[in-house]
Amino acid sequence: QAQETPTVFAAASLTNAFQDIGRLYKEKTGNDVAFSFAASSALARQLEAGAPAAIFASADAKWMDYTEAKDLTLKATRVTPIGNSLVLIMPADTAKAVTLDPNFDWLAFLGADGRIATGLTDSVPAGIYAKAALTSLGAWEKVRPRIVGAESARAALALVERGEAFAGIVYSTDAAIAKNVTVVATFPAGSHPSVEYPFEIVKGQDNTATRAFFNFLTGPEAKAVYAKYGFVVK
Amino acid sequence: MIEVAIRLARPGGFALDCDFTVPARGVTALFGRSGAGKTTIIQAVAGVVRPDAGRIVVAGEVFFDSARRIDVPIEARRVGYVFQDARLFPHLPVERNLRYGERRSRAVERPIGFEAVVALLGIGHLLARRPHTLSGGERQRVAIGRALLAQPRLLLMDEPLAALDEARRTEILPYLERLRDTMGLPILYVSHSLDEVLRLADTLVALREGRQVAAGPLAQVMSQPDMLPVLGRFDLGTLLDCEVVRHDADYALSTLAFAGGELRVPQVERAVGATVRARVRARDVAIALAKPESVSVSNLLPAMVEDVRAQEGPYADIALRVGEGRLAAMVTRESAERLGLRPGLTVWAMVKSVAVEGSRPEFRDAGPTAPR
Amino acid sequence: MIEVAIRLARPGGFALDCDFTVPARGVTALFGRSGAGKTTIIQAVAGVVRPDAGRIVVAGEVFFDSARRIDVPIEARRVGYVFQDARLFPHLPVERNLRYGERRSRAVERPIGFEAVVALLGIGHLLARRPHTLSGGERQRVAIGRALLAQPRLLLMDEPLAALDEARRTEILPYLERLRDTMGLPILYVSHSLDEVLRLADTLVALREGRQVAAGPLAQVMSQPDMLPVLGRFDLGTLLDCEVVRHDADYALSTLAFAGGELRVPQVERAVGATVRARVRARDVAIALAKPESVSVSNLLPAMVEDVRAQEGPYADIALRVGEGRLAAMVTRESAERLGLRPGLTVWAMVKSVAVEGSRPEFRDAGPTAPR
Amino acid sequence: MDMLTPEEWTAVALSLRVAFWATFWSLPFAVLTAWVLARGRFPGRSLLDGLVYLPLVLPKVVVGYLLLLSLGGRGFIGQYLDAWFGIKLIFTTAGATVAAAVVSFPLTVNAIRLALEAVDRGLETAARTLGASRLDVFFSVTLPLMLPGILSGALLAIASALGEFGATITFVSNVEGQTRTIPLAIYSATHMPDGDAMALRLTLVSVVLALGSLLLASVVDRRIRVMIGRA
Amino acid sequence: MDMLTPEEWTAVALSLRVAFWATFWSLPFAVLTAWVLARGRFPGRSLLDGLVYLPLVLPKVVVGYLLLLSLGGRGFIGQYLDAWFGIKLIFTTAGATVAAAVVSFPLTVNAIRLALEAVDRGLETAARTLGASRLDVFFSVTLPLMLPGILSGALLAIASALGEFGATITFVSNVEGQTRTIPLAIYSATHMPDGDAMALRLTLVSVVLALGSLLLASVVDRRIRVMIGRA
Ligand SMILES: Nc1ncnc2c1ncn2[C@@H]1O[C@H](COP(=O)(O)OP(=O)(O)OP(=O)(O)O)[C@@H](O)[C@H]1O
Ligand SMILES: Nc1ncnc2c1ncn2[C@@H]1O[C@H](COP(=O)(O)OP(=O)(O)OP(=O)(O)O)[C@@H](O)[C@H]1O
Ligand SMILES: [Mg+2]
Ligand SMILES: [Mg+2]
Repeated sequence: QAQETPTVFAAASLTNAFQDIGRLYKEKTGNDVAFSFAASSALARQLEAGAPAAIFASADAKWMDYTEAKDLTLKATRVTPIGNSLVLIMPADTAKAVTLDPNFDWLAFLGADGRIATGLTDSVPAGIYAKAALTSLGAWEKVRPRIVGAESARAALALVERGEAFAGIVYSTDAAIAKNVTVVATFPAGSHPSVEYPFEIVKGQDNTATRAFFNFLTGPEAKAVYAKYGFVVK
Repeated sequence: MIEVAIRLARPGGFALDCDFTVPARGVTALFGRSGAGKTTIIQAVAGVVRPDAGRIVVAGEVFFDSARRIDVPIEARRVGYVFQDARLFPHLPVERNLRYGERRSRAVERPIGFEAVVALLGIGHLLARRPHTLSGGERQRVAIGRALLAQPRLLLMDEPLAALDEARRTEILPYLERLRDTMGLPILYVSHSLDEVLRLADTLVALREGRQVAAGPLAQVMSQPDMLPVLGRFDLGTLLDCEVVRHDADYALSTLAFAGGELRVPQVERAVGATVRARVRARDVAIALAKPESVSVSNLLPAMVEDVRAQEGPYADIALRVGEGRLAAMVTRESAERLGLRPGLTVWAMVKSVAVEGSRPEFRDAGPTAPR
Repeated sequence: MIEVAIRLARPGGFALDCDFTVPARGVTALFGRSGAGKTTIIQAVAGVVRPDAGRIVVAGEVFFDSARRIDVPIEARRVGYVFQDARLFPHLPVERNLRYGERRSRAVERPIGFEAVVALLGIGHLLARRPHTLSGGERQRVAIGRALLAQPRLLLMDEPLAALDEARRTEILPYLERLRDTMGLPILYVSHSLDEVLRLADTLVALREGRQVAAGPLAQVMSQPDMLPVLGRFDLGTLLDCEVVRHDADYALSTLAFAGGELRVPQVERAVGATVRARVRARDVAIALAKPESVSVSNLLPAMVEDVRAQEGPYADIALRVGEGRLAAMVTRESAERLGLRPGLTVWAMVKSVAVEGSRPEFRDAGPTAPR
Repeated sequence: MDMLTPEEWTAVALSLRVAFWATFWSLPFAVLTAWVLARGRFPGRSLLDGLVYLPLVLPKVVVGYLLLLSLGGRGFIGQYLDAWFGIKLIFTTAGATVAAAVVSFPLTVNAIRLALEAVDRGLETAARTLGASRLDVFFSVTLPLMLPGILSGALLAIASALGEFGATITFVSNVEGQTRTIPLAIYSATHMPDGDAMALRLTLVSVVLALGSLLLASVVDRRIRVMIGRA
Repeated sequence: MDMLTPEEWTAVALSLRVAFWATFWSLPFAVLTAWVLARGRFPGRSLLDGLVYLPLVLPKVVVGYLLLLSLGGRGFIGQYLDAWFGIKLIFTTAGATVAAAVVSFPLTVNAIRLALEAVDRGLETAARTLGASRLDVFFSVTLPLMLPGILSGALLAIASALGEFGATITFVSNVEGQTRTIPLAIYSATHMPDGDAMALRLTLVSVVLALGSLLLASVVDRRIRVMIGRA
């Protein structure tokens, strides 16, 4: 069974979209796909340890570069069908519209002890992008003590939902599934490296079954699903 | 008074049902075979087990009363309990074991001194040791000391001396007697040694399969014929209440007067005029038809045969009247026939040895030896 | 033979140093005060503690030899050990406790039967019970049964009967005697009861503060004057090797002959001609200057005073020569003076009571070797 | 049956299987290790002691990573497991079981060890004088007397296996029906828009399972205590 | 001193502080809980028993989330903690300590309970006949005799606090110098493609800390055992 069914390694943030796509694929072709959703880093290391996955969908170009460099995934198959945008969110009841430019007074915005929740700024992709964006806006050093880094964008979202954090920096896809949260601004596209989700086929797994699903992932049905969950479809 | 009237059933069939009232002074011995319920009674008095129903009152204080729903907590009963197993605290050295109860007693009420107890029990050299390094007897001695130093109002002792050697036992017994006498500390005492019981006890409660067979003053219970199977025939004898008449320091002898005459006994540590109890075993009484001359036996008493009862085996029990008192004697059936013993015959009772309760001089000077 | 020559030092100052060889048949009693080292020796023989140096050999099998680095594991020694504390397995009912060792013995070598042991110890009604529901004496009886049923080659008993009542004790003792006699099961026996020791033991090892004071055949050790402080004066006496001369069924008496004459004693269950051991306590011997007529005392022996030794306290020890034999007597100093007892005087010894030990002719010849 | 979706039932069943087998397989080793640590006298005992506690001290993600490095398909042990015995751990329920077992091991060992140390050695000695070898003594006396501790250790193992997340997801990934236990399903649920309800449901299931095993354990415990006379 | 970067040293110091205080504060409660569970006879005991084990059974992330819900600044308890006592847990070291304490609590309670159950109740009875009240008996007899178990429980608490990640990051997140303990730092490192060296260094530090506390514990343990005569 494991041989027949390709296993797809996907970043946890792709959970919804890929499960929907897997269902569509099954309806269309009758074939199963298995998924494993975890942090891109964990998945990359599992590939390195010989995990027999067929496709790797990373939430982060760096980890795809890593597997490529280790000759684990096929560089030639790389596609980047979707991206994400970075947004500033606030609890719905305290939300106020802001304009993010280098003149924005973050400290006045945050008040005496307001905090910004995001992913871990050195390891969770959303956090890494948030740090880059704040740096390019010249606010990083000022804001840094106010940053709380969560274990995932979802956890950061929870802090904002609960009103524990004054604001949060997450993906627009995260914001879309949240309750009681308002997007108060979107970071300018130029303020951070573009958020990309590169997909590649794992070395030695380039068979017809894998190919079929890999192609389906970039097909029109899939793109409709990505759009539904708020991804930037390229 | 100490009133114990309790019922208690154990899973497995054992049921305790006893009801006795004994004086809250002196020593009350609980006597009975293994499994008779002695420990259970002691535990109920200490509050360690709760009877199904009944009443326990010690010196006017109600410890337990199922009808009135009274159950005084263990620690408020202030009973010193020497357990059948020593139960020393393994985490405390011997000295702190000894002091455990002492520290918890009221400072103004400490008639029992640490030094005295340590010296008595010969445990001075063990004070710094840990309980698990002690021998069986050493452990039991420390347990006795610990219970005494808690300055109890009532002492419960469950076979406290069984693990001790004769010499140590004979040192501790007089001390217990002194406690009993000078401090009026009542003692409930379990022992399998009839010697100990006869020596210490004022009152005897005999148990058999959870029921009390007899309860009352020692002498009275001892003379009940149905006690024979409980006590064993060889230890039968007569208890005599005597008065100290005079001391003879040269020979280390004392003279005691009882209803039937006088007895010369090893010196007793009592003032002239004091009352002591002497025990004469039936087998220590010989009978002569004429007054024997020049014999080493010092106590020759004119007597009259009251009753001769041949027993199975080689012996016959002879009941003698000596003055106003009585003495039991045991001789072989052959001797009884040879001498023609019959009721009404006038004879001489030769009393070879007399055990006097209260300190025995021959052990006094031995004193507690402090090894090393 | 059982050879025990070991040294062992304990933290806290105690040091054991003993060296004795006793026959690997019959009962060897270890006697000494609390803390003398009795349990330690038993433990060394069982393999529970390892001596610092020395040798332990039982019936030719080397259990321990520090020089040859031999240390046989406990379970291979096949000794039955009745511990001072019962040590029953709390997770097994009484019956499975009893069978624990039995199941581990070789089926072909089971001379000791389950039913017999259960009946003897009176524990039939306890078989289904859990150890923690047993009374102290019941526990000890089960422990004895468990050790016996392991079908040991050597039995180690550490105060096995201390927790038992007189009646139970008198039932178990003859059984132990039978084991000893019929199965040749050697027993190392610790007891504080001189009565028990005198009754059971063939050989006596006396200990004092870790050192052996004496070791050898019971009678020989008992007559050593330096044993007085170890054994206690009241129990001093004379052991007589006697031959059964005739039985008198009517009076349930037997007549024994010893070197000094004849003794009338309660009937002994031995054939005429058998050898038995009789013990006469010094305090059961009275002295008369002339032959007393018409007294109930059956045993009157012509004797000669050999020695008179006044002791502290009221008593004097009298050594008597009776025919070819000897008898010890104890009278008050006053009586000794009154009668004018002195060496050479011809007197009559009145022996009021004689204790006869079960006879063991088979051990007589195998005399234990004296130590060192 | 309608309370949970089929995927959720799969996760629950998987969790139970993993918890059961992890406990089942680790117990004997835990007993052995506890025994060696409590009774053994050999050089390196302290080191072993330390090693046993490592999975507790390290972040579970690190434990998972170390498992990956050693037992993964290319790991220095894993490759031989595969080549010689055909045992594949990565992606498999067996691997999830190993992760759970490793993480709960220190807890189990600790519980058993405490129980073992409370066993009266005098009883063991008594058993040996009755002819039982060391091994026999262990099985007939020591083991029964430490049963409450073993049970307590097993309960800890089951509980921690039910809650194990970090090492599992790092070592064997998050594959439905193979390695997606309840905690991993909860994790996945939090990444879905409608996941909160699912997360809550699964959390409640965890609680129910925990209370259930606890109840079972306390019934067993009472029996054991009655049996070994420590009721 | 050059082995670690200043931030790493900060993480190490913070971890030690959190582990120490989490253990320090939870021990008395753990002893009390263990005592109540082992000796108490009251309705609801089984429920309490179950509650104690919950943090073990639930994924640590869920535990952290529950802490957030209850003790966060807007949590149903947390808001009063703040309003009445000025205690803020979220995003603070105190919060990290609470998370560590909660997660290690079942382990500590279990160890102490096992030790408590091994205490001979006959000794407690003996103490009471000597005039000691229940409370006095507890402190003078029971507590000293269960010290090995308490120590063992403390060791487990320290170890699991050193390794705690999921509940901490979910409850108090990662605030530099406040809540960034070693596991959080390691977690971050493992998620960076070039973080292996750092992860390895910090893992080694964890191991050293664990072995250190173990060594300390075993020294203390030996003393305790000699003291209570169970050497
Ligand atoms: N583990 C130990 N550490 C230190 N001393 C010990 C240890 N075990 C026993 N002792 C000491 O060794 C001596 C002999 O002990 P042992 O148990 O052999 O005495 P015993 O003759 O059996 O006494 P008892 O009749 O009281 O049982 C005692 O003084 C005891 O205190
Ligand atoms: N917890 C219990 N459960 C069931 N039966 C018990 C329990 N405790 C004691 N018994 C039984 O109650 C009876 C009386 O026990 P107890 O300990 O009072 O006897 P004892 O007279 O002290 O005997 P010993 O002289 O042997 O110590 C015994 O038959 C014993 O088996
Ligand atoms: Mg008793
Ligand atoms: Mg001893």
